[in-house]
Amino acid sequence: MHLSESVNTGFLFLAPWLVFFPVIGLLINTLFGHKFSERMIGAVASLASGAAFVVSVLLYVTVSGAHGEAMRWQLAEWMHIGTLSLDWTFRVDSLSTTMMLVVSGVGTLIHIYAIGYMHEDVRFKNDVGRFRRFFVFLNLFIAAMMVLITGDSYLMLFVGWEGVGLCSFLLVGFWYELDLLARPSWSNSFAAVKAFVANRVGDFGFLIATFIMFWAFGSLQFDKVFQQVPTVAPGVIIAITLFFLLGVTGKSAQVPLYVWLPDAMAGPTPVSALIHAATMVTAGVYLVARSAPLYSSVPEAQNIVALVGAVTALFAATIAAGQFDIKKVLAYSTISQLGFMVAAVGMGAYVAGIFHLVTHAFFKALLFLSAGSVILGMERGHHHAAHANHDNHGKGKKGKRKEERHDARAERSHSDSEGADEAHGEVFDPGDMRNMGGLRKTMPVTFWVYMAGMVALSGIPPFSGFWSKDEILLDASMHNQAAYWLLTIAAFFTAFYMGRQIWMVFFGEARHEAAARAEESPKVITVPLIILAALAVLGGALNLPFEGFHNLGHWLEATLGEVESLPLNLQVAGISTLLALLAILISWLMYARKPFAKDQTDPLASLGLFFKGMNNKWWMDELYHLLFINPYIKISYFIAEVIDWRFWHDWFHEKVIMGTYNWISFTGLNEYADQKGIDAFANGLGTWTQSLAGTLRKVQNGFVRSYALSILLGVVLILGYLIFK
Amino acid sequence: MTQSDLTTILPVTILTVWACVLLLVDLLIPKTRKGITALLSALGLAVTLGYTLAQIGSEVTGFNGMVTLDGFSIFVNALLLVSGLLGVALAYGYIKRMGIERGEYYTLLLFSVVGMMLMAQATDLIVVFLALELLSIPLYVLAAFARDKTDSEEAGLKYFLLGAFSSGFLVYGIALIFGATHTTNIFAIVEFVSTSTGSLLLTIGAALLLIGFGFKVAVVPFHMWTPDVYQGAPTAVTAFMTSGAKIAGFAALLRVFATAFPSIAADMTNVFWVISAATMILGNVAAVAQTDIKRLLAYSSIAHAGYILMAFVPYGNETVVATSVAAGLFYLVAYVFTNFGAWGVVIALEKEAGKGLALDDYAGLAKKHPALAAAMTIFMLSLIGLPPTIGLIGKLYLFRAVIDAGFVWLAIIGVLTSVVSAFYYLRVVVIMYMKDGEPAAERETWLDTTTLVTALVTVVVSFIPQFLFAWASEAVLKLF
Amino acid sequence: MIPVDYYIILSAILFTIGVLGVLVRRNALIIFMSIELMLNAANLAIVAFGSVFESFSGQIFVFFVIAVAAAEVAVGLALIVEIFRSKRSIDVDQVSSLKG
Amino acid sequence: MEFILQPLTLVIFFPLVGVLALLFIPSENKNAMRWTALAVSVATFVISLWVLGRFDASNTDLQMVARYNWITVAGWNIQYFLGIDGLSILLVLLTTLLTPISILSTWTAVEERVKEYMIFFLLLEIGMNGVFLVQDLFLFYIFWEFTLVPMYFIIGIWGGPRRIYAALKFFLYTMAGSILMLLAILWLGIHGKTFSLPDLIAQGGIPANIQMWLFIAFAAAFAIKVPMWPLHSWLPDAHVEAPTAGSVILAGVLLKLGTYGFVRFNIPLFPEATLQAAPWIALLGTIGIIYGAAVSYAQPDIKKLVAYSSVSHLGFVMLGLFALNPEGIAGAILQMINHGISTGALFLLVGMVYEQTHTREFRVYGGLWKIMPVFGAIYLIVSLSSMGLPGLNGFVGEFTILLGAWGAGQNGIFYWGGVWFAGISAIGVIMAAIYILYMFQKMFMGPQGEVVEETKKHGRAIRDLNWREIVTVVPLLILIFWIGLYPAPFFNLIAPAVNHLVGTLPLP
Repeated sequence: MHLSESVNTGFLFLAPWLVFFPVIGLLINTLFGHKFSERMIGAVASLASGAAFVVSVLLYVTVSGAHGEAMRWQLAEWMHIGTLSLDWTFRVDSLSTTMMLVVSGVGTLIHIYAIGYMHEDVRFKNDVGRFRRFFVFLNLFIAAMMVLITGDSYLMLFVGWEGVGLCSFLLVGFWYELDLLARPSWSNSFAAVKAFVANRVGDFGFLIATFIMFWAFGSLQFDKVFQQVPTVAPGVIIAITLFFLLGVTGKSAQVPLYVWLPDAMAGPTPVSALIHAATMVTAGVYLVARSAPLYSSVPEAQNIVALVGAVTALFAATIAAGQFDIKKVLAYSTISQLGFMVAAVGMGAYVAGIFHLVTHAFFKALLFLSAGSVILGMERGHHHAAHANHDNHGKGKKGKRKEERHDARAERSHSDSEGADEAHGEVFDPGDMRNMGGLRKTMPVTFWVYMAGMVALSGIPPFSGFWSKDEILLDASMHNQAAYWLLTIAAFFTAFYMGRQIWMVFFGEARHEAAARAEESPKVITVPLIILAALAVLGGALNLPFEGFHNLGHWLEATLGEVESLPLNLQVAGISTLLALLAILISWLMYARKPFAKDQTDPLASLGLFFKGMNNKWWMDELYHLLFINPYIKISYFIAEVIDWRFWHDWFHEKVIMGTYNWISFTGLNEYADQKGIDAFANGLGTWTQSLAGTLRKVQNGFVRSYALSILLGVVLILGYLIFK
Repeated sequence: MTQSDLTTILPVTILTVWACVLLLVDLLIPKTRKGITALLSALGLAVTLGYTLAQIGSEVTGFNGMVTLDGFSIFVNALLLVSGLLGVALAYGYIKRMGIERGEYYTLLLFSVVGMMLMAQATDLIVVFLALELLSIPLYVLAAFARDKTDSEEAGLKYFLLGAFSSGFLVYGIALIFGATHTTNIFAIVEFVSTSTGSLLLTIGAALLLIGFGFKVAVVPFHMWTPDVYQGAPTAVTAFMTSGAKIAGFAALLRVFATAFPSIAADMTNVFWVISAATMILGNVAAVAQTDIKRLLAYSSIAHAGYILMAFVPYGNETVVATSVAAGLFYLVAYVFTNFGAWGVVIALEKEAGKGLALDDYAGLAKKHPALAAAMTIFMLSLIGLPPTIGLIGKLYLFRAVIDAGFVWLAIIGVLTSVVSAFYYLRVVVIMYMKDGEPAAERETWLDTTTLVTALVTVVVSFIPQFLFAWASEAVLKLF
Repeated sequence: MIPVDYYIILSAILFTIGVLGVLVRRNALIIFMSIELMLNAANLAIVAFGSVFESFSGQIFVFFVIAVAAAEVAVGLALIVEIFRSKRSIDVDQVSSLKG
Repeated sequence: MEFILQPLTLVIFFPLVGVLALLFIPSENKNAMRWTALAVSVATFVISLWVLGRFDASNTDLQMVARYNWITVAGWNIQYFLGIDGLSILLVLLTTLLTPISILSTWTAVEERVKEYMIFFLLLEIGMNGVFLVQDLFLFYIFWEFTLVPMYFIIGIWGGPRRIYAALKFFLYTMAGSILMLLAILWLGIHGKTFSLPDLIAQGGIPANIQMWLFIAFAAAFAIKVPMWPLHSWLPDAHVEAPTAGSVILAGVLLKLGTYGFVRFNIPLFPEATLQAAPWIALLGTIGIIYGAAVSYAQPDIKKLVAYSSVSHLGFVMLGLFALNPEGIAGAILQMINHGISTGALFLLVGMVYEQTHTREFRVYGGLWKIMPVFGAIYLIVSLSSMGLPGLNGFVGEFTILLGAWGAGQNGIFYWGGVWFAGISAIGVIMAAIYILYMFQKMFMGPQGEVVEETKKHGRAIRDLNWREIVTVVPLLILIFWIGLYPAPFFNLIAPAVNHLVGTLPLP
């Protein structure tokens, strides 16, 4: 092991433990988990994640001591062949420390939250044994994410990059036999496959980028690549950066590969929060920020990245405004916010991008977890309601909950084949906002933390989202007008759909019995929510746009190079704040002034086709099916069945080649064996071998005299040759 | 009669005397114990073999150059005696089982071996003729040995008529050669030819001789008797015939042509070429359509005669002939062992009244008698020329020698026909291993021993072929 | 003295007659006789050559051939008798159950 | 004795001990036969480890050479010539590892004619190791053809309903290909006066136009074996009909004989022809990758799917080999091992579930993960390794191959093909994800499939893996992670030999 830096390395040696701790956690749970209680499993997993957080903090301390200088810790050799030379080297610098703090910090909170959430979830879905698996996957995710952000080369980053993709697949497909409403279905598993495949499309871009990079730079190691940027033709770098962009659009759900993220909400809520909002999806942003020297050297590529981000931000925001599922709204919101980040890093505003990444991690995790809490509450409420209908004696007394659940489970397993919810007479969607309303009263804690998230996301000062988003808008206004306007409009939509959501979920009257009977979640769920809420509210302090406060900016400077620390621009901030407030006002007018009623059509429907488009996600899924998926299936089936099988296998090889062979040997012989007799044989002759063999058999007729003739024939031929030659 | 005369014919004499004595002794052996005759005849063969092997290296000529005992004849004699032994071993249980057990069987076999040995030793055309008849006549009788079976009778008659017919050509050929060269001694013929211009009479005579030998070794177009006779004759006889007669025929062919007729090599080479090619093609192609194992092996023996004849094609080319003929001898050895082994398996499966000889009767053999099936597989592989068997090595030597002599196309025909042969040989294997059936096989000590020994030789020699080839090269060295 | 060529031509004619006899006749005995004719044609040639060359080996060879022919007769006739016993015929075309 | 105790001779022929022992075990005693075969194959594995221990990776020459004259008269110069180097050592180890695993996997699957089965397996091991270790072209040909025989019987006797057809097809195709190779070998041996591969390479000097013909002749044999598109038609039949262990060995080792042949013979023997052929082979490899992946997706039969995926995977190997740079070739060699491990393991796993359900139609599966959690997890890992997930073995190979191919494209090795081959092949990575995940989804995710009820109807309940089955796959799982995370020891074994090989090429 060698140390690349001569500075005091402090706790650097702990870097690999960022990965090892979660791995140890998952191994313990995998191998011994079947003997553990749920609490124990959760504790092991959370401790593993927590340990990673502690390591992150220690590394932060170390890196701060070195003023953010990059430090590298080589763990082992990896691939050394030809000129390719890659090691398992961990890179700790200000950027990766920031990321690892977010990942392990938010991650640990979500682990804890998940103990409570999954406790209920596995019971509602009737497979208690799967509790353990969830935490194994979650730890695996933390490990993969740590590899991603601490990798010292693009390829090690890629390991984490695909690793988190795998975790995403596993966790989206966690309830692989169900659909969103817990009915037996393929839909969740399809969502999982879709997530992985879409990511792989992006990874294809990533791979190509690494190939070009390797043969242009001779290395995939960050420092070596960045040092040579001036010596490499810009065209090559443009190619590299654009292929990376394809990877980014996959991982960070940007246009055109974003389609997997909304479906990924099939995963349990903590997954949506951790992976599909706070951490994994920001990997693309991290990649661009990490590649800052590359992107900064090619403005053309930067513009494209910024536009992709901006377009995504607006496009997803419009869809979010038309959704009824509480998690879908958040999912499109995530896509939209990721668009903000990508646009930011695309414009070279790396600090702004990372800043937004951090604050977004706080408030979006908060929102998702709160939404999860809402859904749990709704499920509980629905359960009571159903049970009340079913059995008038058991009216949702707290003390009886366990028993009731037990009964319900028995009932469920009894009616498994018919589908769980049909047993209760109706299909109930606990995530549909049209079923909610008035939850403010039944779930007060959730309501307040949700509000915190909402204001942060909407960009209301002085909450965290305001500061980070404003910084992006400010940068955009200076670098890229088109992106600026797109983002500003997106910001308007953001505030609108968040307002719409809040009004529909928490205000007004309960539109469903379940909402009326909803219950607040237990402490194991609410405590992490409160912590996250605090972070969401105060997160802006990380990088306030005032002289002497650009903490994050200065911190990241060591890694990203000189960054401009812009002061607050009142014009930009003013416009965005005003728009946000206006949007919330409009949403209030539409959804709260006259509370949204049961079975009411959405007021937005008056927009006609525009709303339909928003509601149907602009038919992108259908378009993709039409353009890519169906053709792919058709082409593969065509190749497989027609070309490969019927033509190549059956016709060419069976008929032509094997047929000829059979002709020559087997068919003829078998026919002969069956029919006996020379005539039958003669009829069945097909090939020259057969006919020759047959002729020979005829010649061999058993008559001595013809044999003698043959001898004479030989004599004549030989003598004839010798005499007349 | 001088000392050298006696030494020259001593192996033959031992065996002849032994056979005559056995004929008498057999009268004293009760009908039920004819096995003793078998053992005694085997003993005779073994003693002669021992003596022959002891003579390796010696080189004597007797009876005014009519007979010789040189490296070549010792090699061939040894091989013949081994064939005799294997023939006795195969016959031991078989003729008992088929109800044709009579003491004469072994005596006839011994006489036939004597004829074969004499054929290898003959250096005078008169002796060649005598030896040829001495080997043939007992074989005619043996072929018809199962007197109550019409097939056997038919085989005997066909063999006899056609054999006599071909002897007619042989004798006439000798007459013409005599007319052309004033002598029947092959050394004298060489001498005569070297001092005079070649005559058409000699060429025709040589061609007629070739017909006589060609009949014995069964090459196209003198092969037509082979399938019928091999099928009709008792299997143990067939096994012996396919090997012994072939060895003797080739030995005589080689000695006569290589020693006496190098002068007409240019013409004869073409003839040999065509015959060899035609034999390989016809034998293998015709075998494809066979459903009776005996006929299949009969055609296979024709095909192999073609391969062996390849070795004689370049017989006039002094630079390669030694290697080529050595390769031929090696191939003969390979063929003899493989062939006996295969016939041994056939005998094990044969039932009374010609049952158990169809290919389909081999279905399921691998399940019922795995060792037998494995042995048969080895023999089939060897006949195709696949490793790890001696058949491969034989073909390698042979093809290479032919290629070196410049007959590339002949080698290609050889390879291609080998590929064709794979079809029908492997069919046997496929049937044994992959079809279901209930074959019953006779397990008898001598038979099993024969099969085992031949299988072992077939495999083991393929790993250490050098010594045998060296011996064969040594043996033919003095011929040219 | 009659030139040797005449003997040779005669023997060739005899040999041809013998060959044709084998080919055209169906009676096993006659076929056998034709074969004997072939052998004797050869004998004639050898004797003729022998007398021209004033060599004994030719004459000696003829004796051998005659002796061998006698042996063949013994075996051959026995075979033919055997065939006659089972087939009641010595037509060689009847003896053609082995074929193919 | 000295002859027998040569390490390489021992590796090849030690299974013969098992064959002999098996011959003397009575047919009723099936377990004794199983244990004997297992013990002997494990012992062979241990011997191969001993070879590994004696192997000096930094030495690019052949090592542990055993060289004796075999047929050196009549113009032939054929030797018993064994040697091992970095190109072959991993393949030998793979063979000796997969054989005991296959034997273990048939513990309960084969009840009929156990003796012959085990004998054929041990014979097969002899043949495969022979191919990898032999340095004499003629002997190579013999071992090459010899491997056909046991496999022919294994498919033909213990295979599925159309086994005879499949066995024959397998046999004929490979045989047909190798006839041309035989001619080329004979030409080389006669022309060069020796069959020794190192000597022939050292002699060199084959005219370029003849090189091309010889290259094609060798390639014909190898390409059918690989199988390269479009010569793959025998593969699905053979795999579908073969018994589980047969498929494991077929996919795991036998297909590698072809790719190994290219790197061992074609490239060093015919360097000029290799350079000319590189773009064409790379083109076929690329087509194979895409085609195989597309066709895999449309297969209803698990084994067929995996068989076609082999076409795709081996397309990668071919692409890497003919990139002709160290990255590509080393990656290809490692990928041969990876494919052996992953696809071998996949076939093992398919066999395990097939043994219970008796159907390979995976669309009737579904939801198996719930019933078979351990199996599901293992299957997932193996599938992921097959689709090249970073951190698992498949990725290391695929990445280095594609990296090499991209470099080759840039450096003009592929002429007109350029970087397109690598670029298009990389799409195969996406397509692999599609068919692998599709298979996994249809088998393990979603609601419980009909097959569960069907199986119950036959009086069996689907169970998770038992200990024997887990033990069977665990070594492969360990390798999947080991190569994926720490391939350095493997690359270290390969690299010197590969660098040496590339050094001998007249690269532009």
